[in-house]
Amino acid sequence: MLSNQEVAEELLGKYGDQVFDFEEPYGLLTLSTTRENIIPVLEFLRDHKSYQVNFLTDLTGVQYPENKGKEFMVVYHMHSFIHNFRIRIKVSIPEADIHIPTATGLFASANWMERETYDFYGILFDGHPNLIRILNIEEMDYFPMRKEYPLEDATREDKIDALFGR
Amino acid sequence: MAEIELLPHNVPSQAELPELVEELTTLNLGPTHPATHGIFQNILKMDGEKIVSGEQTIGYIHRAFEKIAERRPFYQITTLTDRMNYCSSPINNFGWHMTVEKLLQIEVPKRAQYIRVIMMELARISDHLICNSILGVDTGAFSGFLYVMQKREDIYEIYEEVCGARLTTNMGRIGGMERDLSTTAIRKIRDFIKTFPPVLQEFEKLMSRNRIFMDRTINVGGISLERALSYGFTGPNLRAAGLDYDVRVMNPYSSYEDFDFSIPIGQSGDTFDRYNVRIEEMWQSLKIVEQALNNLPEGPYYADAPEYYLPPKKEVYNNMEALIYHFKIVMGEIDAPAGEVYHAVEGGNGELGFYLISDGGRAPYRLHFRRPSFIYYQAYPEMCKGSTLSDAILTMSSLNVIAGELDA
Amino acid sequence: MQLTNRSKQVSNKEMTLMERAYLPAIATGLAITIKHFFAKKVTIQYPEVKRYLGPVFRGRHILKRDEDGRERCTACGLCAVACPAEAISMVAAERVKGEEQLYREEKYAAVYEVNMLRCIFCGLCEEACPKQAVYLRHDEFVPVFSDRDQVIWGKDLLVEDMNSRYTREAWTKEEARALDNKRANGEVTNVVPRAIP
Amino acid sequence: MKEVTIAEAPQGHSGAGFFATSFDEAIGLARSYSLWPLPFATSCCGIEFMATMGAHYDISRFGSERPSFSPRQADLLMVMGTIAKKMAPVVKQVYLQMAEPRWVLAVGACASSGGIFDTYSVLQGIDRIIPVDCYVPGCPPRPEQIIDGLMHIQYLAQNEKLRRRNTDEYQHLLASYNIQ
Amino acid sequence: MELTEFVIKTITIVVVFALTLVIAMYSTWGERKVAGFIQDRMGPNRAGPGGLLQPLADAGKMFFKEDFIPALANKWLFIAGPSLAMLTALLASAVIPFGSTIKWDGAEVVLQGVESNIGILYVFGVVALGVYGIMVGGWASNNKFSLLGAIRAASQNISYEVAMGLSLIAILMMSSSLSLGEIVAQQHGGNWNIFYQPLGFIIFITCSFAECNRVPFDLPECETELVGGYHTEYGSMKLGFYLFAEYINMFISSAIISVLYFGGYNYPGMDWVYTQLTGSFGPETGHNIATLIGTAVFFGKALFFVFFYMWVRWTIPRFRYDQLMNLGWKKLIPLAIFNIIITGAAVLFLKPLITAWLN
Repeated sequence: MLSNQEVAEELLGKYGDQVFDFEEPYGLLTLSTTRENIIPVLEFLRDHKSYQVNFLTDLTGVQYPENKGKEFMVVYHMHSFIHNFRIRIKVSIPEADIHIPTATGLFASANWMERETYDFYGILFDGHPNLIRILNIEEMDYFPMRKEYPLEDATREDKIDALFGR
Repeated sequence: MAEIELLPHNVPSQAELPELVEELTTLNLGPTHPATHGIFQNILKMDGEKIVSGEQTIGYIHRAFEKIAERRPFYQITTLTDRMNYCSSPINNFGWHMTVEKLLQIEVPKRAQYIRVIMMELARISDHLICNSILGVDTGAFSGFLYVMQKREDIYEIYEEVCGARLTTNMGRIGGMERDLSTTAIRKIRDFIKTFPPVLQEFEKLMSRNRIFMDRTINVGGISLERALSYGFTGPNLRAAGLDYDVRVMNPYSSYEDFDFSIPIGQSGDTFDRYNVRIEEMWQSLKIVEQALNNLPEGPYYADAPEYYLPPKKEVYNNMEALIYHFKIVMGEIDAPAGEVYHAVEGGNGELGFYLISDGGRAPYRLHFRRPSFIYYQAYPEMCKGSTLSDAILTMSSLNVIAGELDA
Repeated sequence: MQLTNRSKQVSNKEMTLMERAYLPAIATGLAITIKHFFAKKVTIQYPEVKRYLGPVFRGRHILKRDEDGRERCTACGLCAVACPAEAISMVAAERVKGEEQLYREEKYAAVYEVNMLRCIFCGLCEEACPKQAVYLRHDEFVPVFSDRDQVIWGKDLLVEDMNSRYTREAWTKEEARALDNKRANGEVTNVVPRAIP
Repeated sequence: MKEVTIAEAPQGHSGAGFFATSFDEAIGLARSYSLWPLPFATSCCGIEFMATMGAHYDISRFGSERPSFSPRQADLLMVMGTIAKKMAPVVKQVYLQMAEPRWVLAVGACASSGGIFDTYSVLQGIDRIIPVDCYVPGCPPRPEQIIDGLMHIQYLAQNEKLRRRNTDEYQHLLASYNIQ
Repeated sequence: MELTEFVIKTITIVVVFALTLVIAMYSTWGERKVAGFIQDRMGPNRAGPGGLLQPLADAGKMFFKEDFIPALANKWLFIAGPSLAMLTALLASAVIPFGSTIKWDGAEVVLQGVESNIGILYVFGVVALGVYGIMVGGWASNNKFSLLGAIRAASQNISYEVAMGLSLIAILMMSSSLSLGEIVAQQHGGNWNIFYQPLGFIIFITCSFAECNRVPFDLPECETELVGGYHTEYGSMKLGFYLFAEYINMFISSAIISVLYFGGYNYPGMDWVYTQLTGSFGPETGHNIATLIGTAVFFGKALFFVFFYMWVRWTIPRFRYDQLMNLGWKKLIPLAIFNIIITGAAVLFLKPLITAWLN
């Protein structure tokens, strides 16, 4: 069984202050890194002889509109089957420069997850082979998961919003 | 009225048709093709009947679950998860509840955990039943489908006894179950355990060792373990490729550590392996249901968490505190802590993950579903490359891509 | 690669000679299907024969009255808040003098509408109601509509008719559990129809 | 030249004659028992449609068990499940490809009105793009309700004129959806 | 004299024609009922008692459905397709001997549309044409699914015709006649060909499944792959013709199977029945009644095979295209040739031995 401490120390030793904000919410090792380092970190974890954190469980985006300069965040969940060890890696990126390198070179599964993240938040994954919308219609001109856009379909007619605080 | 223009790809005019220089045909499989259960599109480039390359278009039933989840109180998200993988909605349902319980740090009593296990395993059976029998339909054998559908009807009856609905069950609550298992429900589950094996055996007899079926499925749509992992396969599809990864064993939740079951694995990840893995998983699920039912502990079916679990109606009238809790819970004003949780359950199709970020508000700040169908369906062009059209269709149905889960 | 000690190889791709010959498997299949041909049919002839939907089935909505025929609803709005589909809307009104026979509480719903096409029959409204006023009937569906104008049901369709009252074995899940315990212990013997006819 | 006067038809004999009327009825009856559905199943309701086709409910009793996945052969478009805006043009296309007489059954809350999915990506009811003959509430509806819906379509088929599809009213309806 | 024969012949032809149509029509009902019963359900039972009016309802609906021709289809061929399918399907029934003879006014008329001494060749010729209906229709639709279906149908039918013909040669060697009437007459007295040609029968029935495009060889129209296959673009009565033609083909091939292998109108103990009947009703009426019983037996056999078609359809999965071709060329044809050799050897060497031993 791999301990969070061990992995954290190894990563700190390798990347120094490029990995930071170590946390353990509900026992899951969480850390942040910069977008320059994310691909090396992922690759390091994947190819590490003993850790073998080689499964990209999940990749998604989050938006923090109030967090100026770090409005968007891409979250990677990795899993090592051998050690049954999970790790969460976060990368914050500013809205003004919404770019992050793609992980499709490392994991085939990253392809659609990145497309989805792009579709929802407009995060641009540099080097992605086919970064187009995946779930929404091509013609859509905004990124619907961003907090500023409404959820509702504006054409709904049968609802009275005035009732009970809606 | 919203004006919707027709997509241009539908009927090309004579002038637009390409000249007969390239030898490849483009076949548009879907979105309404009968084999695309649920709705997605495959644009296949074909050389005769051989598939040269394929490209998928998805999102035809994109319903913005994640966006809705940001606007709804925690307890209302149940109705969303139900509709994600609708073949096995209780698994989604309880997976979500367990995620919230992890966030709120509620310990669910043993009885509720066992009831959840029973329901989840029944759901797994019904999910695999649909997948395997649809595989049968796609090979042309229709009757087996209707034989096992009768047993699925029995599962629905059990659901109905427990919660009052057949498909979108909404049977869990944060902190436990909505209802306890009634004696009738227990009787029905026992009946099911007794009557299901002969039907499944019959289905196996009809299909599994029939040479036509074996010829159709062996070495069709295979994927190597290495590629499967790279594509993020989990669940039966990964197990068919030969890796015994099962969330129920690796990260036991809801008392799965109490049960004895084995993890079926296949050899080369082809359609026949997937079929067999699913069949065997049904047997294992049945075993789990039996164990859980025999060892069903007595006790409450919900946690002692008055801030999160609705009080009994009687209390609401007589007890001021209960009334306040009732209002707070229904209004969604529970005091959820800020934090982030990732919780995974073994869904019908693989690791179904819930990544929940709470900022302490009434609704999740961000809720992301790790939807197995979405992740592994990208491998489809690679899997059907070089095979014939018929193979591609079997590959698709044995992958068990559920459109609701695919598009979310 | 093996992660646990529980794995079990299940896929046997080798065919025996019998399986190679096509015909034995086909004959087995034919035997199975002909057995079903003569078996008893499970079909429920729906419009004539109705299946019992179970004691907790979530069917059409009803606004209960109490024993004296007064409407129970107090227009607190919890059901509307709890509704994930936002199908319920209501307008509250104060009860005036002389209306005590009509409404149980001091506030009542002057308008109570459910959009039957929006409704997903999840049962959250029934659970949310603190006055046990709104219920999803276990014995009736919402009928089909041919016109979009009919789908919003007002109080005329929702409020219970005192002449044919809606009854249920147990009104809350706690009552249902108690009843079930009694039944398990043999204290209550009346058996409701449950299985397929 | 003598003017020819045409005698007024006696009362009660206007419109189609007896033969035509009973012929209408016969064909209406025939149509109603041979509604071949096009199961446009996108999500949960499609699973319930499988149950309706299954042995317990058996939609074939009404002569509707032959699903026609080709719109040319179908009489009844059963839209089951959420129709997203991305899917809407496809639904309309399928509807246009169907030959007259055609009926549309919107099964379930999503197809009828959007249901709980009041979101930017979901069409709020298919009646925004194609005319719908019957709505079946429920999420998903029970198979009984789907059969109810089918029976309602049967009722419509029996009670409409053989050539209702040529009437002004119907043309008007289609025109309001920008069809033809 | 001449006239009576002509009238009876006309009546026979009309009756054969009508019967084929009615049987095909009710085969659709039968198919749905059989499917229902096999799958534990009721099948159509609302349109008329037991759903007996179901075929009429379908026909009524189809006649009055909008007749649609796709914009880019070849109109002439689009119409020719189903017509051809229907035509060829109906033609084949002409030479099938439905019974022995009817005696009327001194004349003796064979219960057979056309009494031809090359009946089996005729059937083959006509059946071989049947594929054109599918091919033409599928091609004319200008739809990729239809085209794929048509191609599949064409290659499948042509391949399986070879094995089918070869399996028949064994029968022809035994009977040394091409006339269907003669072949049936030779099987009189329980001397059915199935006992001599079990392998040939299996090959023949497999091939006829393929020729009729039935499961497990229904690749040209398999729903899950090609939507509707060659008839994807067809609606209304044109589709009806295709479906109808399929059922007629089924009936015809069932009839041929019972003629070739199961003795046609022969049944065990028919001589005894014949003597009893002629004894009690007189030679003419008795003979006619005996013939009618034979005809009924024949229909019983044919309908059983129609049922068998349906039974198989709802039981087993279908082949893949290349497997179907492999089965046809690599298994059935060698088997059929082997069967011919065995039969030839038996006819040459075994038969004289047995005859000698019997005498």
